[in-house]
Amino acid sequence: MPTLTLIEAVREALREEMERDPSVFVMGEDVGRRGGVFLATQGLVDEFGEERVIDTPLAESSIAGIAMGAAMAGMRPIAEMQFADFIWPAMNQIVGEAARARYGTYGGVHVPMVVRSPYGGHVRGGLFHSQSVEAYFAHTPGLKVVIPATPYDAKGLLKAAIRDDDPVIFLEHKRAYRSVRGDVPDGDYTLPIGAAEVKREGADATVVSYGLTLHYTLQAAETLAQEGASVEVVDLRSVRPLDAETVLRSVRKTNRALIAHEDNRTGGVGAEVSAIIMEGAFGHLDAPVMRCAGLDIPAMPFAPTLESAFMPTADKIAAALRELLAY
Amino acid sequence: MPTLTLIEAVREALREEMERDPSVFVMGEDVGRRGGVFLATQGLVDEFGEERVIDTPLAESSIAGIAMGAAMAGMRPIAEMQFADFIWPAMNQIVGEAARARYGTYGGVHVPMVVRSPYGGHVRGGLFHSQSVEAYFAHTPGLKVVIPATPYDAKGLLKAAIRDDDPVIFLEHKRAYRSVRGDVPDGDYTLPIGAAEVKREGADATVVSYGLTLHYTLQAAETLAQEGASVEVVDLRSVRPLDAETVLRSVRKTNRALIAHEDNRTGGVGAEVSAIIMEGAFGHLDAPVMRCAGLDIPAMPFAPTLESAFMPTADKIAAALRELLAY
Amino acid sequence: MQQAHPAPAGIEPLGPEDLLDLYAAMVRVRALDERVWILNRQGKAAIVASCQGHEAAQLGSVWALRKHAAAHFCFTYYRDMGVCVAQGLTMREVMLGFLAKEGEPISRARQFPLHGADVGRGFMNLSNVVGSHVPEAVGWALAAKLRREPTVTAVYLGDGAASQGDIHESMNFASVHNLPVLFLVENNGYAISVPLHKQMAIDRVAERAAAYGMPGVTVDGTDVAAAYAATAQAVQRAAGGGGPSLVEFDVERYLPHTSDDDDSTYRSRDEVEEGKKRDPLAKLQQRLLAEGVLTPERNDELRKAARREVDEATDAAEAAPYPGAADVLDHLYAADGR
Amino acid sequence: MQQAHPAPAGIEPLGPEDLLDLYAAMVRVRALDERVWILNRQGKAAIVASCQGHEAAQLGSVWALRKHAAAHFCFTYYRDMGVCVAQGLTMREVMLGFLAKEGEPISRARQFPLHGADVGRGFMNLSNVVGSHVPEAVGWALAAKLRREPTVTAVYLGDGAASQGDIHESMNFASVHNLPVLFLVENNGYAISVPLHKQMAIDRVAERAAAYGMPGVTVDGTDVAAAYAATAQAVQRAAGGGGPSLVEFDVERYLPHTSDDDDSTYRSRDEVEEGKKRDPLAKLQQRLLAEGVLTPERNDELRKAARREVDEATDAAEAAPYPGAADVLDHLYAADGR
Ligand SMILES: Cc1ncc(C[n+]2csc(CCOP(=O)(O)OP(=O)(O)O)c2C)c(N)n1
Ligand SMILES: Cc1ncc(C[n+]2csc(CCOP(=O)(O)OP(=O)(O)O)c2C)c(N)n1
Ligand SMILES: [Mg+2]
Ligand SMILES: [Mg+2]
Repeated sequence: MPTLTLIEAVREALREEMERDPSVFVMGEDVGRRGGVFLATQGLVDEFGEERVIDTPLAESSIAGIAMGAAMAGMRPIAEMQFADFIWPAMNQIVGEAARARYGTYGGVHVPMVVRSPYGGHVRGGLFHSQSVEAYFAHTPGLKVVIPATPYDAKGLLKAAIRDDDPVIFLEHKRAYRSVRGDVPDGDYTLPIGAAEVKREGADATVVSYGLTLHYTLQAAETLAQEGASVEVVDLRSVRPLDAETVLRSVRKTNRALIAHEDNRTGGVGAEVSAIIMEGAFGHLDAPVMRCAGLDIPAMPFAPTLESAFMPTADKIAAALRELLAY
Repeated sequence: MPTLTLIEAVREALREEMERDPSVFVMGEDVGRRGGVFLATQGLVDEFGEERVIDTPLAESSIAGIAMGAAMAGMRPIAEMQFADFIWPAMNQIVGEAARARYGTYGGVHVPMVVRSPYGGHVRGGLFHSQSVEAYFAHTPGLKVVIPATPYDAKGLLKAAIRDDDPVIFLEHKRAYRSVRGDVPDGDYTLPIGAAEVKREGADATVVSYGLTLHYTLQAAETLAQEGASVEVVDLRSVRPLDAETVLRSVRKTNRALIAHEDNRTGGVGAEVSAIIMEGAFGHLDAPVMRCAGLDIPAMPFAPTLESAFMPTADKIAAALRELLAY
Repeated sequence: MQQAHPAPAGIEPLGPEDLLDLYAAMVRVRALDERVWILNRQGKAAIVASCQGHEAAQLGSVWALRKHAAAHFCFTYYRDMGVCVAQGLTMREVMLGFLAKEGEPISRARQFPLHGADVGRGFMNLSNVVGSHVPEAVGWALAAKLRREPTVTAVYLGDGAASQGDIHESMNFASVHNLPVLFLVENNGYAISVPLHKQMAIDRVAERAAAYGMPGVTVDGTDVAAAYAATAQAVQRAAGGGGPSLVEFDVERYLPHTSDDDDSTYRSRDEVEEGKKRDPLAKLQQRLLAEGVLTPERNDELRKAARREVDEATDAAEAAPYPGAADVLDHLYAADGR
Repeated sequence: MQQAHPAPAGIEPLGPEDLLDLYAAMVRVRALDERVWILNRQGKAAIVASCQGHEAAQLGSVWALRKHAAAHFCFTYYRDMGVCVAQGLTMREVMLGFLAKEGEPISRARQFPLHGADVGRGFMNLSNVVGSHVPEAVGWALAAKLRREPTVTAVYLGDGAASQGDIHESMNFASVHNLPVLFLVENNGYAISVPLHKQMAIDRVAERAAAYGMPGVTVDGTDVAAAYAATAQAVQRAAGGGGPSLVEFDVERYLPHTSDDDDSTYRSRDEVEEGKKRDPLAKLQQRLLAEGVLTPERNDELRKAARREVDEATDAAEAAPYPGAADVLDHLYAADGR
């Protein structure tokens, strides 16, 4: 099986889906000749032409809104937000409009659109090229929010997102783009949106994570293994729908849970996971559910020292695990 | 002491602050002659003139952005978003810009701006005039999010918000505007932002709530009292900063907690409160923390039957309390 | 027959039959609009935004779309009852919407009246967030272009909406991609209480068209022939691959913004009375009577028939139950469809 | 002295001393800009957006603000190193920013280079979200008007930014309220890789000004005298209560968008070479040498002094430590200030 980086897996999914279905097209800033600033769409304009790979003006609200309109008319647009930090001007079109179209018309229209965006930091992106934005969209009924951690998941989930009949926010971690490699089968496969996956089995504690942090979590689990503790790692893969079953099954087995994500702690996805565990596994808990997350500051500062202070690293996750296990 | 409705308290706070400080001004759609569509700014243009009560074009992003710019220049703008449902076009200016200005300049500038907005439903507002939006802003470091439940709190907290040196999102429940009355002292007083208040003392269970739902909660507590249970009711008053101390003190006493809010359940403020209780009062809990919240659909449908189905009413809160107490 | 407003080059003026058709449609819409306002005052309809004063613009433009495009689709806003009815929404269906009753076809009473979608009948009005539908309409037009379909998309918006950033972005994108879309601005001089001069420093929204390299024109939107002709020209242009246009209708809103509004604090009664003199229905009636196209008897019949239709629609809607809540979670996602 | 670009009516052309001053400033900025690009290639500066090609527009406009407004304030964007330096940011401070070192004065190295605020020295660049600063600048101008302060606010933006909805809303509000604000567009023909014709269907951003009833003009932004004169006229107008203006500078970006970009996939080398012929520094040097305002010796001195200053700034910044993380939570709210 070929080994790909995460961004190569994204590119392959885009290319294969555009080949498969003529209603799939890509729009966004610099997605054409430039192939996107991270090169996710590299080569697509040569293969599919300018009609299906549209370089838009710099205007996120209309990128989302126009994609939405085309989706309602039967196309399958993939709108790229160049960085997740720049998704806010499109908030109304995504949260106010796309998320409600099906519900508000009793199924009269629907929005098979994907909004792809590189998110996250630890790439010296500073306050405005590093943000995690998933909690805002995970709170929004009508949206799906997918965050793949591995190239395999990225390809299968992106294909599923493109074929999904509802709006999907597809978040790709910038630092994972080239640092994370993995086996990816050639050709077509999809993965179900809304199914978490146990990425490492363990008995003493569960860590629920996703995205780049999943990899830091696996490193921490490895460290803890060397210290004699067996840690199970659940990769949510999508934060809406959120696979409560898989989380609860794991916690009922290990009786301890930590949630690790890069997004700010307060009101992050970890809060919802903690509440779900509270509601579904209260009687099984030997310790309070803990959270290891990004600092509660507005995204990630630029200086490397400050950036590191922000990040939930493998070391910090390991430390949190030790605290959890010692409770 | 005079008895005012919630909206009268808001209006009084606006008027007194504009009198007190010439740098305070109001801008928004229809805030002038019309006095706002809910009449929150009624009479202000007559008293303070068109320069300080600015009817803006219909454009929320610039309403927030222009207010922010004026605030950085030393003014104290109060920007009205006519309905909270229409705040999304301003998301970037609020969440991306205003919330980060102080942090991103190491205190070089700051944004003493208030964004006031009527929120919430049960007023036949349908999908786009009923929304609760607080969770999005409560997740955002750099913002404060205040939601008064009573006229007394509304006046004191709005004055505090106007004098606050940081951006405050001030959410006023539309149904509470005229249905909630209460004593409000004449003249000047402020209340601290970030301090919850125990609105009813009790011993058997705690309900954490805010906004209109606080009143439904008080009704439910009364019902439960008649059934022999003593319920304590904590009014958060601001959801960022969120007064964990007061919540935990109550839960450590009652050993049971329910969170009640009108916003959608998944990823709402209730999730964060549940996680906080998990982390801070795990050993005190006799039952899992429960949530009674709005349905996970995109805001509130128009038909009265559907609207009622959405709402966390006093009956539903009472039912949740019985379940909690029976655990 | 006298032609008060000569049609632009290449546009055949409306003949007597079309004008009579349009008149009948306006009579129906007016009767319906007046009734829902009354139902609001009776506490039965929660909210009403009247289209009185805008009918000629709404109906004239739909007639132009019908006659000059092989297919068309309308993105409407709350004030566009005329457009919805012209696209085929029945009075009964409209009434079910105002009373939020079971059977309402375009949102199943989840939304405000006239909000929802009916793709089959070619219109949608998804949301109350003013201006948000404009990029969506441009996306609809983009899809038509990509699929080589002959649809002309029309998006209706008010003068207030024109201040939104989304409109700038939409008009810009539409012109860069030469899309078959019409921006139809119903300029009634007010965004709720905010008069035009507080909304913009120019006189006409149409002056903005040049900023996107597209044609822009302002016409008397209370004159159905003028509204028809200006739209028809824009439709022809779009259908022929000429790209987008902006057509601005100068209209009157002589009622309050909605049934929730009280306009007495911000509009003089004189101004309102002046506005009523431009009533499109009265103007067309006068013209058709004067031209002998309409007889007083036929006029009476039309008006009576409309009232009867409104009565029946009202009775049916009043008799219908509210929707049950069992399906309140349905149609959130594809998997939730029932 | 020959006047290549006659100044608009009422604007005194720049004299030899001013031109020499401007030239010296451009030499400094260029030297600094070239060095940070090198530091990026050495792996020391994480990100660089060069202002090469834009210097005449940036410096000429600041000179106009200085001379024609009693006070002024600049809202800049990432490419505006020239504006920041003209407003008083020292080379050492700039370098601390590019290397993200302790002591960086405008964001304390929390932000990208040249991002942050320095209210004392009259500029700010809060964010990387393109276009977001434009309404904020309008708000700053509104505050000046409300407080009866004589400040003229200038907001710099690119051609790409002009597509954002925020810019429409801002220009509209500024014109409705007749605010003392200048929209200064540095049009280099590209938004990263997207050329102008994919951004707009018109030739010039300045054509948009009419949509707001404000004057709009396009000038050769590689000619410092032209940039100065056009801005000066707009400043005079704003300072005199005449309201906002749009000034568009036709400039060249002959380097890649930023140090992260590779422009070879979307720009021909010929086009880039053409662009370099409009190098504002070379043009001004040639003019001043030809006019005898600058001698070759003085030119050498200026260039050497600039290099020396850059060397010292670089050494100082390289020697400085990264900021400690103890204060990473500070200045989130007023209460967190230290
Ligand atoms: C984004 C947004 N802001 C505010 C409102 C509240 N609102 C509803 S209609 C309206 C005025 C719209 O005026 P215009 O576009 O001229 O349409 P008209 O009602 O005059 O036909 C306002 C401010 C809204 N619905 N959406
Ligand atoms: C809202 C937003 N969208 C996208 C980006 C990514 N981006 C940064 S600069 C840029 C192009 C800006 O072009 P222009 O305004 O012409 O300025 P120039 O770099 O050419 O001077 C883009 C797309 C961003 N920073 N902000
Ligand atoms: Mg209007
Ligand atoms: Mg550019």
